[in-house]
This record gives sequence, structure tokens and C-alpha cells, in this order.
Amino acid sequence: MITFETARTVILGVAASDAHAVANQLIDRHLRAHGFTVMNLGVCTPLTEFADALDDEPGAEAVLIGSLNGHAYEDLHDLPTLRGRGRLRRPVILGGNLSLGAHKQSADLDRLHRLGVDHILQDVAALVPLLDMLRTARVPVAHGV
Amino acid sequence: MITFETARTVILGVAASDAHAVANQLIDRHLRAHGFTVMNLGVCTPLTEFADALDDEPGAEAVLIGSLNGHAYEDLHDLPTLRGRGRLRRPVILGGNLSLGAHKQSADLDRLHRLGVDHILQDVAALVPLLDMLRTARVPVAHGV
Amino acid sequence: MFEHAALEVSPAVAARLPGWRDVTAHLRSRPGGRVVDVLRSAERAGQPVVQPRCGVGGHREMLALLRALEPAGPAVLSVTIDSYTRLGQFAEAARVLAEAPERLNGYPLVAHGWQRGRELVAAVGTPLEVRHGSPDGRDLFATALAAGFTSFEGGGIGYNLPYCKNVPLADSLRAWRQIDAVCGVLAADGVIVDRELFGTLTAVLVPPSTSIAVTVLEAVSAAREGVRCLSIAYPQGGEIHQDVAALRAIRTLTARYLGAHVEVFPVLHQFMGAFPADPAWASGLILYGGLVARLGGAAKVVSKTDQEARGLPDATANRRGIRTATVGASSMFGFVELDESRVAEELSWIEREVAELVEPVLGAGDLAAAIEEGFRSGRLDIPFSASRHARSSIIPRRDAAGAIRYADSGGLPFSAAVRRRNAVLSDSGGALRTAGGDETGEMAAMVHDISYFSRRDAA
Amino acid sequence: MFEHAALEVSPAVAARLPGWRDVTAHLRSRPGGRVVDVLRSAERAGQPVVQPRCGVGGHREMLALLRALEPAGPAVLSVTIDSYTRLGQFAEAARVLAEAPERLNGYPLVAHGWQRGRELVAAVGTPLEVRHGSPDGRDLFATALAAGFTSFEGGGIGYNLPYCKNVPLADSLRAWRQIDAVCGVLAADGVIVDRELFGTLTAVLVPPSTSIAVTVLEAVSAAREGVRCLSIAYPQGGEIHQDVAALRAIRTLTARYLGAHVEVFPVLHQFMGAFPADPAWASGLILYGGLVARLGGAAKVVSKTDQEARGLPDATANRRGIRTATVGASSMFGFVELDESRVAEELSWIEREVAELVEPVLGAGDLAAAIEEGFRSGRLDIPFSASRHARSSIIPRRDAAGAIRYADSGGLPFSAAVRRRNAVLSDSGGALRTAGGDETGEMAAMVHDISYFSRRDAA
Ligand code: B12
Ligand code: B12
Repeated sequence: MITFETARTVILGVAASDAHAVANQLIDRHLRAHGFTVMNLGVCTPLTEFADALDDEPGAEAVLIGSLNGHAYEDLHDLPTLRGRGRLRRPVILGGNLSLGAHKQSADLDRLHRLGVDHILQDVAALVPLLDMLRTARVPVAHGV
Repeated sequence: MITFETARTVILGVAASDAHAVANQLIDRHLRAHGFTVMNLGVCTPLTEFADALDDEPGAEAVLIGSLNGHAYEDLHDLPTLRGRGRLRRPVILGGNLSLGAHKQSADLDRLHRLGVDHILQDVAALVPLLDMLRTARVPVAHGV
Repeated sequence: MFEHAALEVSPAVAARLPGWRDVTAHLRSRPGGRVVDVLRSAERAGQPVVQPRCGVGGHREMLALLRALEPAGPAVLSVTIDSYTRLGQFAEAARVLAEAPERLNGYPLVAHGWQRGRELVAAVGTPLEVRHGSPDGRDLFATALAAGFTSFEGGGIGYNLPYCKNVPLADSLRAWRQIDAVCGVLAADGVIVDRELFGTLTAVLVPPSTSIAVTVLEAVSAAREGVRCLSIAYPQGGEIHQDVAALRAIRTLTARYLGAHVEVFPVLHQFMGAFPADPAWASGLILYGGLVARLGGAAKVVSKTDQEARGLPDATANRRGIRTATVGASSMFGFVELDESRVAEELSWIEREVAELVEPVLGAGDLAAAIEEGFRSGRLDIPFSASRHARSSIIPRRDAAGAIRYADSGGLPFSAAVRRRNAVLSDSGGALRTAGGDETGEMAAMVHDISYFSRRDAA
Repeated sequence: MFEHAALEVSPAVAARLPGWRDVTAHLRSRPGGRVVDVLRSAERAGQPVVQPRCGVGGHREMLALLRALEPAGPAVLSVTIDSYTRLGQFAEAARVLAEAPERLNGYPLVAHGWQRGRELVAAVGTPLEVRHGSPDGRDLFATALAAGFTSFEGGGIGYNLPYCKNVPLADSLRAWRQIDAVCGVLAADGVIVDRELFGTLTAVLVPPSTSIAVTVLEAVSAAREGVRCLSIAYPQGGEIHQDVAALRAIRTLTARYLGAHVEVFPVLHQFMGAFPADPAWASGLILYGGLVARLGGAAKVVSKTDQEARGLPDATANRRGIRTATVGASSMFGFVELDESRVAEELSWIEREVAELVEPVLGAGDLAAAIEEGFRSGRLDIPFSASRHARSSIIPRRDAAGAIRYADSGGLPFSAAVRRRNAVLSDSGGALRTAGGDETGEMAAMVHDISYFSRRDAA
């Protein structure tokens, strides 16, 4: 296990209408194994709850949201409003099964980016490298504007 | 078993390039069970062989040709020529798998009709009724003109 | 205005519904046939019938979907409900329905209303079941009853712990007791509503005795409320001797704990964990599920599709799934015989484990309170709980043959013999695992076991 | 100009071919890998590899087809030859190729010429086999060798009786002896050409001992000519214990009659009779075939497609068939165990029946003459012969379990014990048959048995 000088914290959770728990729990373990402190909000977490958590833990590097049930867009619907109010100003990283149906279109992801999602990952293995990269290039308030 | 006053004869065979024997042998038995005399020329029978058989057996009511291997059109290619020479002037009844591929088009059958095939049957059960019908409506030299 | 003393429906929903007499009169007319009759005839035939999952947002689209699936020959069709409705967020469901119905992952029956529900029931000759995942299913149940559905899935444990974060078990158990009580009233009146219990739980590496313990507790609770027809679902785990034994255990254990006045139909959910993405492996797994259902004596098998790993299936894939499951459950594979002594061995251990889990709970005076206390203390538990109200301190693992064992049974009150067997068998699986990616130990083993079938993806 | 003393090639074809040294040098360079290596590694892995049938008229289309199928993971690919070329009507094949290549039911390799054959071999990394059905395969063989194919199907009986009307067995046996002799020369030189024997025969209700007797006779003949690598194909009949026993009998019987200097690879042809039209039943049957191949210890399984009943498959269906066969032959179905005592019982009877058929023939001085005389007298026979040179006086029938028996063994020199067992078992099937349409007795029974799988057509 790798340890870091400074504790690194992330906020993790599953989107508002989504109860899929397995990937969430595996990602939690994965990040802990890589030295992160994980504030895991679990399944069925509305955006406001992510925002509240970030208020409680302002040192968190990023907000990681999983969505499996096809409702990613609807569940992140209020991201622009929240960001407009100055909340959730941290990289939002989204992963899972991000639209309905077996035939995916790139428009599905474009739509999510337009809501303000900063990074979309297919693969959990890309998570830690992305977080490392973001820390290096950190411009905390640049996100969500 | 049904018996008839007059013996009824048909000529049966499988198209020139086609070796599929099973349906041919079942149809043979089927027709015999219905009182027909069957001149079965078997598999791989060129049209000229059918024509020769009809010359030998001028009382035959019809010429029944099976084609399973997808070569029906090619194997019956010379029907117009033979008919033009006054041969095979008897109803030609065709059955089997009459074109290549799993997706059949009605054009495949039209093309066979245009060669001079008189009747195309999907189902062996329709054979005896068709032969009965043809006998009732018999106009022997009308075919293939 | 829907009113029944046994069932508290939220006023807004109740106001839109017809009266109790209209509802029961309509049910009594059996508009779309009854699920219970289908299940009974499956039992008689000794061959499981097939039911797909299916639900889309729009009403017209839902009608079209049911009509598209019916020719594939399912004996029961589903109306699968969207996530918002499941969580009681009817307004959100209605908003998305108005804006973009194609973005709902199921049919929002409450938002559509019971009249449209009746249209669904009338649209096909096949009886319908509502499948959802609502910790509190009362509003949906009232709407479904009014619509004339004769089968309703769910239970106070199985529709809570996998499906939400923070609904106390006391609340969900109370909600489902009310639903069961209404079914009891109806049953006493000759109107049989099939109640299906979701033993699938969190679907991933669920040990059979965990699944069955939960459904036995729910079944006993339902039977006490007067329910007379129960479908008890178990999720295919992947090792056929264990799966067949589990399906058979549903019969032996419900006979033991319920008595003969309740009809019980074992149901197999085809593999509910991470599915292979490759359509050929997926179809193979679907066929395999049909096979397990028949060998285990299930009355029904709920089918998957070859698009499962990718997203909600289109109608074509769903039809294919129904047909493939039908073939798997058919006499074409009648030659498959299992090592019956191995099945019997699994069966007896499943029975024992379930007994050790449920008997302390059933012995208590207040069943609901005992269940709640069980999960609080960890003497009842499920893996990967979505809810905070279960500890998830059990660690499931596949053994060398692929069967699911308790590598750690957490706070479960297992006897030493049960623990020992599970420990030995769990260890046997270790040798087969190759570390996945940069993960090690525990985590790699878990990912490996979750990916048991989904690893099979190469051309 | 192709010349080898052992092989008489028609002058027109020989004139177009390169010389013997060029041909062997090219083969020795192993341009596309060797089929024998693939088969050996399948044997080592204990898992059958999959090969599709595939052939279209046009050259570009054939290249595209091979490239489209390769990603599905076959270990061997086929170049299936059109009916005109099979019958030696090269001019007719060339005419249709020029006019409308899409109307040919296979690839006319002779008309295309050996250079294009080399392009096929070079196009894919998977080795190729020529599959055809030519009573006299010499011209095709010479062209295939020049093209660099390392596997060539056919034999003097199996490529005569099912494939033409009136070629004397003496002629076909002589032609194939020449082909085998050339393979013998090559083998002595280290160039192994796999020779596959078509035990499938007329494909419909072929009793296992008939299939194996024919291939054993062909194998002995080939081995005497020096062939060192034989694939021996058996067509899935539909009853798994019988089919598994038949595949195992290929090993025991070739060990008995050939000796150890010939490598033998049992091959299963997935069900070769009337296929179900419904894609789900068809896929189930394809998966089933994969299963039989693995359990029977086949080195290779030749796959069908879910379009089999309808017509030549498109590439998509063919890919699906390869994948489905692969899944069926995989460890996903490793749990299937058979009643080994039943398999052993079938095996011993198959061995006995084959012995009773072949030993009188093998005992004769001139093998070819004895084979010819066998078929003339009816002491050798096949059902539904396309050729006049077999009597087809045996009547095959399914027993109650679906296994294929001799209801009438015609002139076959079976012992009383064999006859008795076949009679009893054949009768057992009678009760299961419901008369089809207006046919009665014999005919209805035959249609019923032929339609064993294709009856399964309803949604
Ligand atoms: C298990 C399962 C369930 C279980 C979940 C139990 C639980 N509480 O956890 C149950 C049975 C309860 C369930 C319910 C439902 N499910 Co579900 N479920 C699955 C299934 C079979 C496996 C999911 C799983 O656990 N996989 C194992 C984990 C480890 O992998 P994963 O979840 O795929 O996650 C990977 C990646 O997506 C990524 N990832 C995931 N999250 C994140 C987050 C971040 C930040 C990053 C970077 C990456 C990442 O990393 C993971 C590892 O590779 C999938 C289909 C499949 N894949 O086979 C369907 C599936 C996800 N479910 C689906 C649906 C729709 C539902 C339901 C809405 C019911 C319905 N209408 O069919 C309900 C959900 C109700 C609700 N309120 O959300 C759909 C989603 C449809 C779509 N997107 O088009 C799927 C795809 C099935 C399908 N084909 O229809 N489900
Ligand atoms: C058995 C079989 C063989 C056996 C035949 C043995 C023999 N000599 O009889 C073998 C293995 C040797 C064989 C070889 C070939 N076959 Co083949 N064969 C079949 C198979 C599996 C079953 C045929 C059968 O006997 N069915 C049982 C009988 C009772 O039914 P039937 O033949 O379908 O006939 C019914 C109807 O068509 C109709 N009917 C038939 N004839 C007639 C005649 C009349 C007058 C009437 C009214 C009705 C009628 O009545 C019958 C009863 O309902 C079919 C596919 C299938 N159906 O599953 C392929 C099939 C017919 N074969 C096919 C082909 C192409 C070939 C080959 C050319 C090889 C190749 N390229 O793939 C060679 C033929 C070589 C040649 N020279 O002809 C293709 C035809 C393709 C197409 N049309 O698109 C098929 C459809 C397979 C496929 N999907 O590719 N085959």
C-alpha cells in the first residue's frame, strides 16, 4: 500500500435515483488502498447531498459520482443551478453506465459534459491517475464555470 | 391406400447439380402411397434426362423437379430452349429451396416462372391436390408455350 | 377514492384511484388472466415458464413493447417500473415523463395512472406483473390493483436493502405488511394476487442461504397477513449444483416454515450479476439459466438478454432472451443429469444455514422487530448492501467449483460446522484466482469472483 | 504444368497448374499455418476447436467472407466448393461465375485457379480446408495443393454415395486412392496434409455404425496409401449418449484397424439433418453440438448457423454460429455429466456393429473391390443414398430416447444379437410418434424421425 505525505480526500457517491451499490463499494476500497480518504455517501445521493458534503470537507479534491441505472442526465440535471450558486466547485468525475439502452451514442456524453461534468471515465483504473493529474494541475475554482 | 381406375404416372427427379436425395425419396413414397406410378430419375438429373423420360413415358401427367441446393435457376436454365424444341410439354412442378441464401425474395420465384416453370409448391401436401386439379383441367399441350 | 383500512395510501394517490369495490370487482372479472393460474399450470407441466423484464417510460411505447414481446411466448409479462417511482418520487417521474419519456428506465405507473394500467392489462392476453424495487410500495400497489394486475413483486427486506440508502427496515416492513394484508383480504375473497419475493437482493455473490433466509422471513410475515400465493425468487449464482439445491430448498423450507395453506412457486432469476458483454456468452448464460430452472424445479424463470451488460435491452434482444431461456428450459437439454448426491449435500447445508439464520428470528414474538434487530446486530446480513440498515460485514467468495461461500460470515449466528465448511471451501477458490490489474488480495479476489461470467468476453 | 506419377489430373487443369516442385516448396513454406498443428493443439487442450462452412462464388466476396469470419475465432476456415465444381462441371461453374457469381452455392476453386487460391490462404492467419463433395476430387485436389491448402475433405465412399447419381464406386475409390497416395508422398517428405473423411454421408438418420464403418474403410485405404493425418467426421444424430459414444468409437476403432502410425482426429459435424427454422431452437441445437463435441473428445466441431433451415447463411449468422458452438464446447457447460454406463453400453455396441460391417471387407485381398462388392450386395449400405450404387435398403429409426437404430438392417451382415437389439429399440420409438398429416405407418414414422429437431418451430 502506498502512503502519501498529505492526506488526500475525495467525495464518492451514486447518483440520486440509483441504488447500484457494488461498484461504489469496490471503488471505495480501491481508493482507500491507494491512500485516499473517501467520504462515501453511498447510493441514491442527490446532488445537494454531494454539495453539503463538500461544504463539510472543503479539502476534498474531487467529487466522484457513479450512475448505472441510465438516469445520469436526469440525476445531474441540477448541476448547473448548483454551480451557479457557487456550490460543487470541484472537479466532478462521472462513471458507470451513463445512458439508457444497449446502443450508446456520443451525444449522451456530450449532454453530460454540457451539464458541467468535468471528466467521464470508462474505467476505474483511470481514476487514480486522473486524480493525480488533477492535483498537479490544480486550479481549484476553475471548475464548473 | 387409395387406388385409381387408371394408372397415373408422373416423372420425378432432382435438378442437375443437386444431390439432395431425402425429400426426393419421401415424395416418391408419398406419391406411390397415393396410387401414382413414379418414374423417379433421382438426384443430379439434367433437364434433357427429364425430357428423355417424358419421351419414353408420354402418358406422364407432370414433371416434378426438386431443387434444394440453391441452383434452381441455373439448373433449369435450358427449359425455354427445350420447350422451344417441343420437348417437356407437360406441367413442370418445382419445389424445394429455390434460391440461395436465408433471405428469400419473390423475384427469385418470378425468375423461375419466367423460365417456364408452371407451378411452384412450398409444401408436399399440396402436390396430389395440384395433380388432381391439373388432370381435371387438362389441356396437355398448353404448357410451356 | 381508494380506501381500505389495511392500507395507508398517500392522499394524493388515493384521490385519483377508483373505490375498493370497483377495484375488486374489476379484479374479479380477471381482465388479463391470472398469474397464479399460469404458475399452477407450469407446476403441473413440470416445465418452468418464462417471464422477461420490460418497462419503458412512454405509454404508447409500453403498449408496443408488451405486444412485441408476447409472440415470443412468455407466460407472464412484466411492467418494470422506473427508478423515480420506485423511490416514491412521483413528481420527478412525472416531470421526466412529460419532458422525455424515453429517458426513464421503466414505466412510471403512478404518474400514468391506473386507467392506463388497465389498458396495459387489456393489451395482451398474457397476465402482467409489476416489478419494481420500492421500499414502500403502497401507492404503487394501490395503483396496480386498480389497474387489474394479478402479481406484485416485493417485500420489506428484499425491496429495501438493495434499493435505497436510508429507509428504516421498520418502515418498509410495515408498508409491505399492509400490502400483504390487502392480498390476504382479497385471497379470503377468492381473488388471488401472486406476491413475488425478491430473493435476488443485491444480486452479486449472494450466498443461497442469505437469499432464502430473507425470503423465508418475508414469506412467513406475508402468510401471517393472509397471503396465499407466493413466488419466491432466487438468483442464479453460477454453480449448478448449488443453484439447483437452492431452488429445491425453497420448497423444503417453505413447507417447514409456512405450512400447506400457502402455495409456493420457486422462481429462478437468471444470473443477476455482472453479465458477459459478448452476445454468444450472454446467450449461453441465458440458456444455462433455463436449464438450471428446469432442473431445480422452478415454476418460472425470469429471463435476461444478450444486451444485459450494455444497457436496457431493445425488444428484439428481449424476445431473443425469452426464446433462449425457453430452449434452455426445454426437453432439448433433458439429457442433463446432475450428480444428485452433490445436490443433496448442498441442499442439506443450505437448509441448515437457513435454519440457523431464521429460527432465532422466527422464535421472537414480534417478527418485524426481530428482523430489524437482526440486521442491526448483524445476525442477519447481506453482502454489498445499498442500505445503511444492513452491515454488509459478510464476505462472499466463490469456491473452486464456483459455488458461493461465506469467506467471512460476519455476525451471522452460524454453528461451528457451518463456519468450518464455508472457510474450507472458500479457501479452495483461492488457487484459481489470478490477480486482476494492480489490485491485490481481498479486492482482487472479489473482483475476480464478481467477474466469473463477465470475464468471458473475448471473441 | 502439374505432374505426379500417382495422380491423374485432367490435362486442361494440369496445364494451368505450377510444377510439383513449386507446389511442394510452397506447401513447405507453410503460408497459412497448418491444419494439423491446430488439431494437435486442440487435442492437447482437450477442447474442440470450431470450423464453419463457408463459400461464395466471387473471389472478392470469398476474401471478404473469410476476413469477416476470422474474428469470431474459428481455428480452421473452410473454402466450401460449389455444386458444379463438385460434379466436375468446371465449364458450367465458369459460366455462372462469369454471369452471376452470387448465384453459385460455393467457391469454384478450379475456375478461379490456384493463384487466387493462394490469395485466399494468404488473406487470413487461420489455415484453410477445402470442403466439397466430389466423387472424383483429383482436379480440385491438385488445384488446392497448388494453392497451399493443408487440409482436403473427402473419400471414395463418403464423397460418392451422397453426392451423385451414377459414378461407380470403383471410379471414385480409385480417384481418392490417388489423392491419398500423393498425401502419402508428401507426408513421407514432412508435408502433412490433413485428410478429412466425410462420415456424415447422407446426413439424415445415419446410424453411427454406418458412418464409422464407411470412414474406417476409407481410413484403412488412405493409410495404406501413406496418409498420416486423418480427421474422421461423424454427424451428430441427436441422442447425446449415442453421439458421445460414436465419437469415442472413432478413437477405439481406428486404433484397432489403423495402428499407431496414423494420427486420427475425431470431428463432430453439428446436426446435419433437417434443422429447426426458429433461430432460438437452431442456436440451442448449435450449442448442444458444441457440448457433444467436447464430451465426445472431438478435436474439431464443424458449426452450423441459425439460418441453416433457410439457406446459405450470411456472414453475420455464420459468425454467430461459430461463437455459439464455441460457448457450447466451453467450460461454461463443464458441469454436464453423462450416464457413463449408458455411453459405455452404446460404445460397445457401436464397436461390435462396425466390426461386423468392416471385418469381412478388410479381410479381402483387394479392398476397393471388396467395398464395391459390399455395396453391390447390400452387405454395406447407407440410408437415403443419392447414388444408385448403394441399395438403401436399411431403414433407420429413432428409438424412444431419440437414438438412431436399424429398424431394418437390410442386407447388412449383422449378428442375431445386433439385429435383436436394434429391433427392440426401434420398436420403443413407435409409441412416441403421432401420425403426421395424412401419412401413415412407415412413412409417417420416417418423417417424424427426420423432423426430430425441425418440429421445434413454434414461437
Ligand atoms: C447487479 C445489478 C443490479 C442489482 C443492484 C444491487 C445493488 N444495489 O447494487 C439490482 C438487481 C438491485 C439492480 C436493480 C436495478 N437495475 Co441493475 N444491474 C445490475 C447488473 C447486473 C450488474 C451491476 C454490477 O453490480 N456490476 C458489477 C460492478 C462492479 O460493475 P458496474 O456496476 O458495471 O461498474 C463498473 C463500471 O460501470 C465502472 N463504474 C461504476 N460506477 C462508477 C463510478 C465512477 C466514478 C467511475 C469512474 C467508474 C464507475 O466501474 C465498475 C467496474 O468496472 C447490471 C448489468 C450488468 N453489468 O451486467 C444491471 C444494470 C446496471 N441495471 C440496470 C437497471 C435499469 C436497473 C433498475 C433500474 C431496474 C430496471 N429498470 O431494469 C434497478 C435499479 C433501481 C434503482 N433505483 O437504481 C441497467 C441499466 C440500464 C441502462 N443504463 O441502460 C443494467 C445495465 C441492466 C440492463 N441491461 O438493463 N441491478
Ligand atoms: C441433409 C442436407 C444435406 C446432405 C444431403 C444428403 C443427400 N444426398 O440427400 C449433404 C450433407 C450431403 C448436403 C450437401 C449439400 N448441401 Co445440403 N442440406 C441438407 C439439410 C441439412 C437437410 C435437407 C433434408 O434432407 N431435409 C429433409 C427433407 C425431407 O426436407 P427438404 O429437403 O427441406 O425438402 C422439403 C421441401 O423443400 C419440399 N421439397 C423438396 N423437394 C421438393 C420437390 C417438389 C417437387 C416439391 C413439391 C417439394 C419439395 O418438401 C420437403 C419436405 O417438406 C439442408 C438444410 C435444412 N433444411 O436443414 C441443407 C441445404 C439444403 N443444403 C445446402 C447446400 C448448399 C448444400 C451443398 C451445396 C453444400 C454447401 N455448399 O453448403 C451440398 C450439395 C451438393 C450438391 N451437389 O447438391 C443448402 C442450400 C442453400 C440455399 N438454398 O441457400 C441448405 C439449405 C443448407 C444451408 N443453409 O446452407 N446437404
